[in-house]
Amino acid sequence: MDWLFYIFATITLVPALLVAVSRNPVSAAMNMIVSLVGIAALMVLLETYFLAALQVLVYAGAIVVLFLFIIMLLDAEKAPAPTKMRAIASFVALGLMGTGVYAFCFSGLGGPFAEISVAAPMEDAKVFGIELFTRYMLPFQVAGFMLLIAMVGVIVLSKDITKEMGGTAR
Amino acid sequence: MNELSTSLQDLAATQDWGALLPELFLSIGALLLLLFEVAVPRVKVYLPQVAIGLQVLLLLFVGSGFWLNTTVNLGDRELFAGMIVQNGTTDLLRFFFLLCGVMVSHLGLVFLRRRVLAKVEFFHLVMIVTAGFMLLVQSNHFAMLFVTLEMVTIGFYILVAYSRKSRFSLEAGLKYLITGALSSGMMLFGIVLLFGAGSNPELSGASGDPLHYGELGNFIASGNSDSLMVLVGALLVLGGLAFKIGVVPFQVWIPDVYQGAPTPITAFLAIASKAAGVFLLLTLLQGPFAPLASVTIPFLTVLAGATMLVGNLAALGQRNVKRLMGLSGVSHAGILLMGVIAVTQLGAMVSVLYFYLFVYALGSFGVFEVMAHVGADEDADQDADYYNNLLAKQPLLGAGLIIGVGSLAGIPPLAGFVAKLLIFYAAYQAGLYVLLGLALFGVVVSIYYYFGWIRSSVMKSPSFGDEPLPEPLAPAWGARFIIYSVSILSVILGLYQGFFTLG
Amino acid sequence: MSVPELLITILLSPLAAAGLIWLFGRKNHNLAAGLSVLAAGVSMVCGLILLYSVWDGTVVEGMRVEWLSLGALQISLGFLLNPVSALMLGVVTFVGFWIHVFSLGYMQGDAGKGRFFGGLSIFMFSMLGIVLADNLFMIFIFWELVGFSSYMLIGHYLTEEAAAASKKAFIVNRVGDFGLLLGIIYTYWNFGTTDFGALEQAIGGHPGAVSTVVGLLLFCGVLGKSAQMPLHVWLPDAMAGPTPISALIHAATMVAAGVFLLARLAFVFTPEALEVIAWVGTITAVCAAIWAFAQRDIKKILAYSTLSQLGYMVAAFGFGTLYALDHGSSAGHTAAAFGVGAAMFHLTTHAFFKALMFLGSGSVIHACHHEQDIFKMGGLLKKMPITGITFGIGVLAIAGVPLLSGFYSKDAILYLARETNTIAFYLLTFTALLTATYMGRLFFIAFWGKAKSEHAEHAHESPMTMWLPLVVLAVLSIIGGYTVGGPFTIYPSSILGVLGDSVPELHGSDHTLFIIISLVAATIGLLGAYLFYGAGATEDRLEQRMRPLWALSKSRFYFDEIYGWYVARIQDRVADFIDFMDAFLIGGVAVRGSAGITGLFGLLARSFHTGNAGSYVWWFFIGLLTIWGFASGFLTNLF
Amino acid sequence: MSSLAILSFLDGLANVLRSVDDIPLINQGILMLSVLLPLCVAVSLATSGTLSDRVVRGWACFGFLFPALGALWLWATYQATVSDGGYTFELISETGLEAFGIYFALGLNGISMPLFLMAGIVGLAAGFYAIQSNVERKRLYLILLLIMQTGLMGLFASVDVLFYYLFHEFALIPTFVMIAIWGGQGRKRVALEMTIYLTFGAMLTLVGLIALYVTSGASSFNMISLRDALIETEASKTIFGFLLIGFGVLVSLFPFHSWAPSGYAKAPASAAMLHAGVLKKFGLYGLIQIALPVLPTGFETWAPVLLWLALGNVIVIGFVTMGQRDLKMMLGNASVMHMGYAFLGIYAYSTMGVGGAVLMMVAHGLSIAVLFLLADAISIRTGTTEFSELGGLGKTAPVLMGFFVAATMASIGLPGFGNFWGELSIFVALYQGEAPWAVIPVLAGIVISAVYGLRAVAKVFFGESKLEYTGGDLTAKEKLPAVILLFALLALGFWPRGISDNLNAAVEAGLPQSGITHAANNAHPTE
Amino acid sequence: MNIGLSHFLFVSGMLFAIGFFGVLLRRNVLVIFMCLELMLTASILGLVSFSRYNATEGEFLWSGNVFVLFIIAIAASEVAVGLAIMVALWRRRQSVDVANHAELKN
Repeated sequence: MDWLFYIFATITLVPALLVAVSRNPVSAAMNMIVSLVGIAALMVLLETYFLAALQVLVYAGAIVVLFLFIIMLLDAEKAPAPTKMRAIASFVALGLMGTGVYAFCFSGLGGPFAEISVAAPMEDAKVFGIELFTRYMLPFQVAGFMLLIAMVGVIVLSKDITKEMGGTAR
Repeated sequence: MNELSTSLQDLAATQDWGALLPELFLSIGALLLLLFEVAVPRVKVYLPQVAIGLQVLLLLFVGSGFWLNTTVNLGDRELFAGMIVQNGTTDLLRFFFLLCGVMVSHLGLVFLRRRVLAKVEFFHLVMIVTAGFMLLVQSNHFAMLFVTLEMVTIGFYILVAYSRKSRFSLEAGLKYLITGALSSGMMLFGIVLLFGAGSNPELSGASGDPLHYGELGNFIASGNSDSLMVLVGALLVLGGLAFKIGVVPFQVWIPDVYQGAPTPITAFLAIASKAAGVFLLLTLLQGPFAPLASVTIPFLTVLAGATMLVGNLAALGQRNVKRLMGLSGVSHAGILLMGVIAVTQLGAMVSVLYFYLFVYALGSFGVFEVMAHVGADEDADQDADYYNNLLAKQPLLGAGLIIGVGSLAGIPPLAGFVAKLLIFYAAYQAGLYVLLGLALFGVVVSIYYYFGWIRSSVMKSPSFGDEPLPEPLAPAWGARFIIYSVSILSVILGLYQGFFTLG
Repeated sequence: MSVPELLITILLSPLAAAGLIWLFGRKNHNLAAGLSVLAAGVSMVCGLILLYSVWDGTVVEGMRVEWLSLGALQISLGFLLNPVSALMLGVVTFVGFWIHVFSLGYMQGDAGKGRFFGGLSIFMFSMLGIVLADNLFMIFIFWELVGFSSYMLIGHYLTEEAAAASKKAFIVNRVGDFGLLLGIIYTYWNFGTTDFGALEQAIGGHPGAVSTVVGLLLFCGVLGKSAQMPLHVWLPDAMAGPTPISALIHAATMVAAGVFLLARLAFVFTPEALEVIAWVGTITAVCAAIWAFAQRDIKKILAYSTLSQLGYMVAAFGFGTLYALDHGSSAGHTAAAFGVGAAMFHLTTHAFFKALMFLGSGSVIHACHHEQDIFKMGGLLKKMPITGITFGIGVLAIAGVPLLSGFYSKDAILYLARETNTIAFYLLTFTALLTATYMGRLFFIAFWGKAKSEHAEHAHESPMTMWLPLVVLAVLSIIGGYTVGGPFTIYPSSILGVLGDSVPELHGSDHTLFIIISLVAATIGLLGAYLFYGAGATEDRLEQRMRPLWALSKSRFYFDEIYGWYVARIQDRVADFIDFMDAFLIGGVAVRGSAGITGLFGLLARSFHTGNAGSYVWWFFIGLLTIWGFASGFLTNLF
Repeated sequence: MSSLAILSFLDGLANVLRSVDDIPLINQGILMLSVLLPLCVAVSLATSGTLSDRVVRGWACFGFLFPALGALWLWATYQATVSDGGYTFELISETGLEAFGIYFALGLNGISMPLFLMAGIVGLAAGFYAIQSNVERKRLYLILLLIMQTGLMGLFASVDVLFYYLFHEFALIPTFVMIAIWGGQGRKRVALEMTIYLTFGAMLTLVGLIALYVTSGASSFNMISLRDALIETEASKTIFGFLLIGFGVLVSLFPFHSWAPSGYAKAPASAAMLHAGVLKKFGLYGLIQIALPVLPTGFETWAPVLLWLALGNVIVIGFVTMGQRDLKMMLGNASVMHMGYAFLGIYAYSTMGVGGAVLMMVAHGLSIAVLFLLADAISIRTGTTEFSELGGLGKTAPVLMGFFVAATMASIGLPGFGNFWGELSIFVALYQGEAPWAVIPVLAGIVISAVYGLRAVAKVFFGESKLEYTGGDLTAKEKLPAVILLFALLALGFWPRGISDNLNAAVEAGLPQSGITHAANNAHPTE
Repeated sequence: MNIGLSHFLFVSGMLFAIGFFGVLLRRNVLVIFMCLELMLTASILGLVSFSRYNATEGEFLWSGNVFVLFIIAIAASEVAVGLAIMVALWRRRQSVDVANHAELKN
């Protein structure tokens, strides 16, 4: 199954890089979808099917689509290319971070990594739900409120109430 | 299956919603506000006052309970399966955040009175964010921490960009969004690394739920304090908190966002966000990260020094008082950080920090209350010249400003002096001589800009630029009450600190 | 009244008068004058009583009051009345009183009359303090006070000239006091006390107990007060003050304080110190006499003669004490007695005739509507007979004509000089000659011949308050030198009994020699003056005929020029320079500079906040690097 | 005879008054009140609504009068026999910071008593002068002055080191504000510079005090308990350095003086009087009361530096003063110069020297205050303080001239005024120390001060007047404060024992001999 | 060599790095925002792989997976609010270039 991992890793990382470098937001969004799907695939490799599905649905399905809508709405012009200075600096930064990550993972810096144990119990949606509604009750509620204020916020930010206030826009 | 049910039962035993009464009250109240706004439009006009009334009631309730020591001294109480922990300190801070909520709401009242903006939602958001803060300081589990933190942050994204008519406000929102999301991304990655390390069966003391402070602490304590994964994770988390406090190099957003945000939200950011950050920093440093002191302390020391320098120096030439508050807030963050380091090293005198936070809040609220009255229609540009001769135009505002700024500058006999003194005292005992030197330099520099502000408020100096300066509003009874009480408290706390069982 | 009470009364009555005048007398001039004169009178009476009471040379140790006690520093005020101080007391109070009386007339209708008399009383108070003091600290206190009151009185007229003169007087005196105080401190730490009695115990008898330095330091005070070279410059300028002041302070009493201090401290000086002192006195005497020739202002002439006479006194002290030490008759006090005796003797007589002449000049000036140039006077002898005659007596006395007081005292000095140092003796004799000459010049030009200005034309005798003191003082300048033994035992065992046998007696050949010397000097001088200048000359013949000599005298050896050059060229410039450096280096570079640098860093720090969120994220990258650095340990190791 | 009578009479009077001390509560109450009453008056003035001008003046007058009278009363009833220079009238209350050893404690000893009295008198004079002056926004002016007054009284009355510091700042802040509002030309810059400079000094001092407390391991910031905890470690050198420089800045020790002259020149009269006269003594007082008793070894190390800097004050600033062309600037520099004498007294490290320094502080406080007062009166009449434009004022205002001459004479150390005793005992004490040669340059100082003092008098009052003078002579209301101050100076000059008797014991107690080779201290001459 | 935890960590780490890189590089607000989302998903991947690999016989590491759920929710709401702000800002000044939103400075 190694080759699967490499394929998925590739279709995760390369589109991600394209997201970062492509000057056209639309293609960036497209690449992002691909990358997210790749992540979902990696989750499948990790036998975390439920979350993988969630990932595809919510992220690829909802969030990025939202991005696309907005991009279309703002008929996004091509943002000007970054200055050469900035580009070089960014790539240097990427190089630094890459080497850091590589050293962390493959030169044993990150300390011992556990081997996968086949005997471990499988992910189970039911227990997942139980956990969510017992131990994680409180964060769950908080997350709910978070979504609520997000909604309220979106309304507040986008709704012009000048008319109904009878005032004039300042 | 039945062991599951038993586990369910003893979990349910810990789910004591009664312990979260204030938070529930706030959030449900917030919901009701929205409900009434939609359902009965007639009462819409009174809802802001209602909201404030509710919060004041809650404040009195909690405060009474707090002063009557009913909730204090019960020791640590882990609730909701260890998601949160409650003790005297968290109660104190919850009270503190309720206070902030009330103040901010009142500021919002003053602020919104002059603007065509959605009113009720503002109070709704403020109340929920306040509740979020109150939960944040109680959180005992990284999941809880991160979720509440994000809730608060998102609330702030909205509030900062709240006055959607002003491009400054929106720009500030954008900047806060980018930097905030970036910092929370880093923090999240740190949490992930901690999780990974803590649950690693190869390592001794691996736990099933390493996101829980206690278990993580045990894990790190059992000989993993030098694991790179742990260190990177811990420092990333601290970095995320440093962003909230406004510590170099994560301070860049502060001046812009403070300037662009509506004045009440600037106050909210400056006080509540900073306080929460400092408190979390302290809990983590004294809790799970305690064994990492050999790394975290130098790290924070460097940050603190840089913060005090940058904050004060950058504030030197400021004419816009909102930016000034921001940058001076950065320097205060540096002093607080120094206090945190000292307290962690001494393992004592924690109360010094809370005293400083409280005094800082008093001073800042006094100043912001004045700013809310002086500010122009475009909230973002508050020039120091607006304050020319304020003492003569509006004596109360002038006096409030002088006392507030004086307390922030640490001028005796105001409370700010004692607060600074105690922090320096702790720092000296902890032997942080370099930081102390920087702090003193900072104080001397800070006198420059603070004094300039005070001076312009007592002198009538010719205002440059031909456009007439905005006339300060006359404070209504609420504002008068707040200014009076805040100023008097600042003076009294400077002379007598008995209320705080310090030491 | 017992002796202590008398002492207290003497000292405090002028002070009380001054206080009352300060309170009430500033407007009410006559009240002020009355109070002041009354106080002076009281002091005079008490002073004379005391003089009589210690006639037989008894010493009264007045009671001590501890004034300040700070750790090891014990400063007490007390009185010491011995013959010397008693004599001084008598002179000061007596002359002082008559000058008070004279001022009544002279200051009539002056705007600041009240202030003037207040000053007079303060001066009397301080002067008497010096006379009665029993330790050096107390002397220093009143020493300063005397300087202050002379400052006030010189500056009385509030003109630029007065300002300059008074300032000069005070500062020059301060320069002297600098040394004096240094000497006092040295004395205090080396002998543990500054009481004269105790000091004498500590020092007297064993020479070498005290170094030459301390003597010279203390002598600095004398240089200042008694206007010896090189600190003499203030005295001629001090004539800017009202004439009674010139008479009282700058002729009779204050300038004599220096000599008095020498007398008090006679036992302190080592032979080397005495040499210096004697020579300073001699040189001052000669030079001042020379300078007197080029002066036209009547008061200036008198001032220079005062300088010269003071030189005599100082020289007398020096030579006399040396003489006594050589012929060490006995140890301690009496060993120094010849010097003291001669100096005090001349001090007394000089006080009489110099006060007399100053008051005379005052009355002349008063009569001539403040015309002070002698070449604009003339013929006053007829217009103002009393003044003229009394002035003439004074001239004769100072010239040393036998049978007048000056004669005795001067001869005693010349004798001592000859016994110890021949050169000095010739110089002093020459000075005597010069003195006779320029005094003759003054008298003939101003009083003989006919009037040379309409002011002098319309001059007329002064009122009684002014001529009465003249008469009294004239009488004293005649009999002042006589002894109890009557006028014809020419070489007195002493003036009055008080000085005991401390004035040298002459016998045999010295006897005749000195009559001849002084006779010759006086006659040559006066005659020469008469022949050379002629009666009532309108122009200074010396200037016309012997210009080089005149110029030499006129130059006053450039002392004032040198001091002026120092002040203007050195002191002020140094002050300005240091002021500039202070403002520039400390205030500017150090303080503002650091502030400016801080400000620059402030600009730098501000420039971080470019406002572009795209640049802000780089700060987060720096943060990431820092975190990695600390986590991976190579930054941590820096700590 | 009669002088004996006077003295015995005074002693008898003192005894009568001392008998009152048997009921200490009264005196403690008076002490407390004379510290806090001005503040209360200020607050009442600030909070009450519109008042008639007369009410404001009378009320403020009361606020200034009480501390002065209280201080006089306490001075009269003060027990000269407080052995080992301890404190009397002590009262201590809690602040909630007991854990940090901070109490609110008032009390007086032989050193603080005279300064306390001086603060009261100068405050009274400054208050009267302010009340009769016609500044705009007078009420605010008076309020700030009253606040200053509380700070000044408390500064010398407080036994707790931190409250001592706090009172100092309490008095300092109003100065800045007053300069900023009522200051002269270029007040903005001056006020700012002064503020920052003094904050710098205050911060150093604060650190020094904290370090002192921490390293001494004393039980509280109370001066008495600090004195018991003598520090002889290496640390004491560092701490003394902090204190010396910090206090030095506040007292305008030589290289740190540049704030003072311009600050005083620009400040309104009353503020200058209070600051130059009283507040400036803070640092010297701190050195005497805190630094010397606790840090003898530190002093030992720093003594040479102190000597040279103080000489810098006397000589360098002396010349600077000669170079001034403006009356107020000259006065400011003069006060800087005279601080050098006090420092030298401290350097001598003997009862004589330190006691002389205290005398000097008291007398200088009075004299510089009256000088600033008169300078202001002059500038009111002439509209300028430039020597080049002044002259001939003596004819139009003889009384003013008399007062000014008297004040000048006092400040240049004429006998009969208090300054003389201070200077004299400092000179004498200096000779005894390690550097007797220092006496020579220091004595040169008396000539220098004579030069500039008399130059000022000559330029202002003598000669012909160059411009129109208005206002004539001193008015009675202006005279009153000047008379108060001059009278105090004369009293001190004629009866220094009124202070010095209580001084000895207290100073002795404050000069630990352990590890001091510095001065052959308190050795009686020739022993 | 066979695939271990380190490989998955490498992927997630690189995702984080690339996201950060994009934030550093790009000027288009929307793209910056996308990159921020990438950083979040990097953490998600990390969590999942950790909870898979560190699981032992006894129990499955639930905390990791549940946390993932919260992260997704957070990401969603963050995006919603963020995009709303951007739209509002775009209404004021027709630009999504972050460099054009720099009026608050110094």
